Amino acid sequence: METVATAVEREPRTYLNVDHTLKSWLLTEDHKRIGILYLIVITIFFAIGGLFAALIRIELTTPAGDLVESSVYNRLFTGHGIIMVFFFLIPSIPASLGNFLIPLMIGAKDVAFPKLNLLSWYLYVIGGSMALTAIIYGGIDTGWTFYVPFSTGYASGMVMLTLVGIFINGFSSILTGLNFMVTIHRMRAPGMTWFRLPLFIWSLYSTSLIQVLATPVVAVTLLLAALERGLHIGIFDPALGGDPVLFQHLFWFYSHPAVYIMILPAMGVTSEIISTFSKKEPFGYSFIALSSLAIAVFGFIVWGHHLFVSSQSVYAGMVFSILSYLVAIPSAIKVFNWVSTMYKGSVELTTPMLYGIGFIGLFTIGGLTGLFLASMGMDVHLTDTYFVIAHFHYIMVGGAIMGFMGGLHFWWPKITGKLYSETWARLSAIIIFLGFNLTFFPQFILGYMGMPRRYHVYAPEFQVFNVLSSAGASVLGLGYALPLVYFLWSIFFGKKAPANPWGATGLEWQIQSPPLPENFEITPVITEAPYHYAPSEEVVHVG
Amino acid sequence: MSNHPDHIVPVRVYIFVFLALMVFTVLTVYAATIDLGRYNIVLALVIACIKASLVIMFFMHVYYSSKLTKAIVIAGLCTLMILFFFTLTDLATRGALQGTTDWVGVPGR
Amino acid sequence: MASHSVTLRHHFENAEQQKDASTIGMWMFLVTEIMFFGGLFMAYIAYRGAYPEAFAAGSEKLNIVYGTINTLVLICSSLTMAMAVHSAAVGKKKMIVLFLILTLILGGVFLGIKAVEYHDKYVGHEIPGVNFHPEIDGHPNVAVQNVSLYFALYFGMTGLHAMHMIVGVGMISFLIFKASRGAYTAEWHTPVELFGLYWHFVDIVWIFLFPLLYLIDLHQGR
Amino acid sequence: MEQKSIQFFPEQASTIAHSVDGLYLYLVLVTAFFSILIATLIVIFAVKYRRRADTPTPKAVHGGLWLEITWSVIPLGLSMVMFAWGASIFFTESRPPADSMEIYVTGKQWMWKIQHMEGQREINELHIPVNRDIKLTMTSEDVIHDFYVPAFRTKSDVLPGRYTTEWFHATKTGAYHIFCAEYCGTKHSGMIGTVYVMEPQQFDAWLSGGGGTGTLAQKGEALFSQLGCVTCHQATADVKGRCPNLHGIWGRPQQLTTGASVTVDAGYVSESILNPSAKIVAGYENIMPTFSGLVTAEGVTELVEYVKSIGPAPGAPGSAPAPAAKGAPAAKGAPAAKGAPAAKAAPAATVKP
Repeated sequence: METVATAVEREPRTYLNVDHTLKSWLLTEDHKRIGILYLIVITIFFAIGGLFAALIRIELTTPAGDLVESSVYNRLFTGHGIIMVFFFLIPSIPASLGNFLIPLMIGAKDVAFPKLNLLSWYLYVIGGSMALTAIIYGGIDTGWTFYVPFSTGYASGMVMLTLVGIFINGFSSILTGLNFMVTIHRMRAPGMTWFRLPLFIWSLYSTSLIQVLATPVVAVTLLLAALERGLHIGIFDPALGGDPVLFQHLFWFYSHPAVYIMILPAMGVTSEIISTFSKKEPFGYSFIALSSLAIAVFGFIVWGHHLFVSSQSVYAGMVFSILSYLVAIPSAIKVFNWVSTMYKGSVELTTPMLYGIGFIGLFTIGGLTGLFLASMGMDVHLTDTYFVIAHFHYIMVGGAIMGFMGGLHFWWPKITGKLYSETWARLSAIIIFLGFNLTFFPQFILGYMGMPRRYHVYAPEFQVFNVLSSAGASVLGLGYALPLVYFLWSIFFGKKAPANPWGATGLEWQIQSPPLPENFEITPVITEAPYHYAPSEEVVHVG
Repeated sequence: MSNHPDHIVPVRVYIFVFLALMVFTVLTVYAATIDLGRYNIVLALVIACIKASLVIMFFMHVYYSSKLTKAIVIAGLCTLMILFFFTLTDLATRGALQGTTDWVGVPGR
Repeated sequence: MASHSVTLRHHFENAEQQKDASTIGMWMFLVTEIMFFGGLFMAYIAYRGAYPEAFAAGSEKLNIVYGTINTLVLICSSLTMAMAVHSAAVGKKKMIVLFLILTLILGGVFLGIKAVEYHDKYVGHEIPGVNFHPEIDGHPNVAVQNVSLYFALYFGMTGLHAMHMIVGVGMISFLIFKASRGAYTAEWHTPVELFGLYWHFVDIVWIFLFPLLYLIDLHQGR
Repeated sequence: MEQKSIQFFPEQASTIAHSVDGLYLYLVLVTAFFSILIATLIVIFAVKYRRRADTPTPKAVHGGLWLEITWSVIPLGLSMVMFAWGASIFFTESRPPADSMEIYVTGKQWMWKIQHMEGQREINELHIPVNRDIKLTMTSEDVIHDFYVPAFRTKSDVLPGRYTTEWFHATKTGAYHIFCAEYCGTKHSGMIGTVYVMEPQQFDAWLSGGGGTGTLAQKGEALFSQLGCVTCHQATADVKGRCPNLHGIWGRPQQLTTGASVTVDAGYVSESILNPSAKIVAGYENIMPTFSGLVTAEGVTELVEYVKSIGPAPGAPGSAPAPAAKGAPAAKGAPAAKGAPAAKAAPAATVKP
């Protein structure tokens, strides 16, 4: 270690080596360091959530409940859902990569409210610790959706503590979104107009919009559920005249847009990656940019498609069903534009690019299978079956996590100043892609065959596909373990990264790796559109 | 990022708004004592909206603020309306097709 | 601009940008507050629609005089708050303190009256829970449990509102302390301005709570 | 349900299943087409335009508005078909045919309790005849459940405090899974059962072979007197009691004290038993005690069927004007002050633990 330490001393000043004390990290107001703090905690949550998933898949290898009891199994999938949704996926890209990159990409010294940014991280850690405490000591068996009256009157475990933890974490999410929106509005460098913003920024702006507008509703809803559980005020209790379907409305008003909180940043990452490794400006820049906003806005008016069989009014179902298809349009626009970006490009299949094209393929399947669930007659058969599980894992794992991994590999040299092993990284990307499909594709078939979700014990005819799925999960697990190893390895032994290893055009690549504590020595002035790989006079027009 | 100085709102505007708010408060209490059937609630909400608009526009200076501030306020209110409107598409028409799905009570536990 | 250097944080280019960012940030925060209360208002709409008579019966138990006085008190406090911001903008440092103190007093009066009301509810067994036995004899066809829903929402909404008031009172005390030491000038008084936005927002919430909770079917007599 | 070789589809055993499978095929084809198209393009582009040492920086390619519009409108068109097709199936699923055979289902942690009109009861089993429209009227005693029969491609949540319906028309005899599809607690995956679709003759034999304790309506009648309802509510025509006469009121509108009107149906009768003060018929007082906790969900069902059985003959809706003039309407009502305790005392003995 001594040699490493002395090597660091000789290096230029960076945000990493400016101070080494623990205090300098825990009280930092530097958005880059806060991004790394997030990254660490997010990784821990991902590992715990993944462990729960592994246990679930092992249990489901056989139809009987032979590994754990039903009550334990229910705690496993509840823990998996709560951790992955609230404490991994929602903060994953925005809070870690977003925090690190937004000021760099728009030419600012920091986010608008650095103290608030640090506070958000603490709220996240506090909320996460509370939920984790509840899940580990006793566990809860409500399912991550907390449907009433089960969660308020029948479920066991520390439901209150979990609800309060998620409530607190909600404020972390709100404040992060607020911070980002103000930053993007007010902190852009001179010349950085809206249509010169990188697409990643557009997607994070849309994400933040959802975080700010939707999260408070779920916060107050979960608060009411906690009150109901503690005091039996009757607000969601049918025995007291309360309406359990109202809870579902309020819950999905947030939790459907929350899916876009997860997928939009991954779309932004993909836009950056595809453009960089095709060495070409994104096809239809403004369409990709505005479709992010469109997804965010449409995302608010479709939540009722989670309620088709919940005794929701048929007319409301019709409205929500037709509106749900509107989201398909901006998503399709994005996919077609990404693919067209590669057309006549100079394509290099680096690790980030593998994740990028993997994202496009898996997101396409995930998105298209969403159309099944928006179609009411089809949804009646498919909802609450493994088809839904497969669909949203294609979006959340095949989409959001592929995007997260892609982004991490893409910006790792910038974040750490080190290069990871490209060979191992490509290998792991391929393993993840294969393992993922083997895990989740069989679940589509299981779903259509009628296997309900959250089943601990299942009918024997479902076993074949469950075994395939569990086998895939072990491959997937291996795929996720590899990056942990080579990333850590690269921090200590990796080669030093140049400022711009990929030949990208983004502002963040024009500064040293890792960046200065203040990001830019002098405030940059932007004079060009983003992604100026080719001189602007050499433009080919198609279509 | 316009470089305008703070807009100083004249005190008389505040006083006028204040008086209007007081009058509307008395008015809304008075209106509630008249039987207007289902329009009692409508009138009460109209008055409340007028009062809220006065506060937002003048006490909170939105009337003098940038387009961005106005856009934020409008976006918030629109989202709230989305929540109300689409939840009500369900609540208001529930059971309209299948016959009753009224609350029927839960038999003892 | 030298006088600003103490208050301009390093990552901002100039005071204008900093003030703009803070104001927009505050407005966005208020929008999240709208949605936060929005969930409760949605529940209110749903249950008032389902049980109009129970809501009228519950509303009847509220003291209209307290409610009206509190509404007027809050409006007054909004005026004094607006005047505090105005004084800051024109640089009258003593007036800032005066108006902030007035606002604090009015906020305290509101909370005091609210506390009296809550106590009355407690005495009248009108707090949802095991001891909920409101007198609703005047409403033969109203189920007690539905009145309980009304009161759950009453306490939820006014309770959340009162929480905001309490937080506001805490913040205003801090502002008074700073203002009395002359911290806010015509050039820089962003905290006063932002707090003003918050205070007015809390006022607006009450403007809606008052008719929705207190004035249901008032014409049927109390 | 015998174990076969690997299956990819559930049994197709209802009319709805045929339409759902048709829609599914369409959706799968659209999905497959676009997934393969995208994947192929990616592979072709990745290979054809791969970066070589001498590749110059490619020129920017700008698309036209028409291209963007084209690839927006085509998916929109395809998805509108999905919407319309799905909506039409859903409409069919939401409206049980008028002459369906009715069966009551009660969900409870963690079992399905079934009541046939003829009085048969089953737990976690549902016997039905083939080629008949079957309508389930469902409620829950505790949390939200969901009655799901994959072979029929239909499911519906079962909520406490509310009736939901589900209907199907089985086309194939056999035994099919019933699953609870809404997570309901520890033994959620054990809340399963079997639908036995039988030939009509077999079904009739099954129906008559059971306990033979009378039809639902007869059980309801027994319960009606057991609980003491009869002390206040008359059940024969033209007799006025302290509470509304229940004879002939089924399916009729009733004038309430609030001025509103309500149709006497399963929901209203249940509500009146469990929460009597909610809707009072005009001309009566609110003195009926609640029977919540004194009757089970099945008991409520029986009472509902009883009220239905003394209603107007089927096919004669509105054969008489709303009987306010006769003074005989209403499902609700109130025993006189001394009637109430009597009514309460009687059922105490019959409470199911």
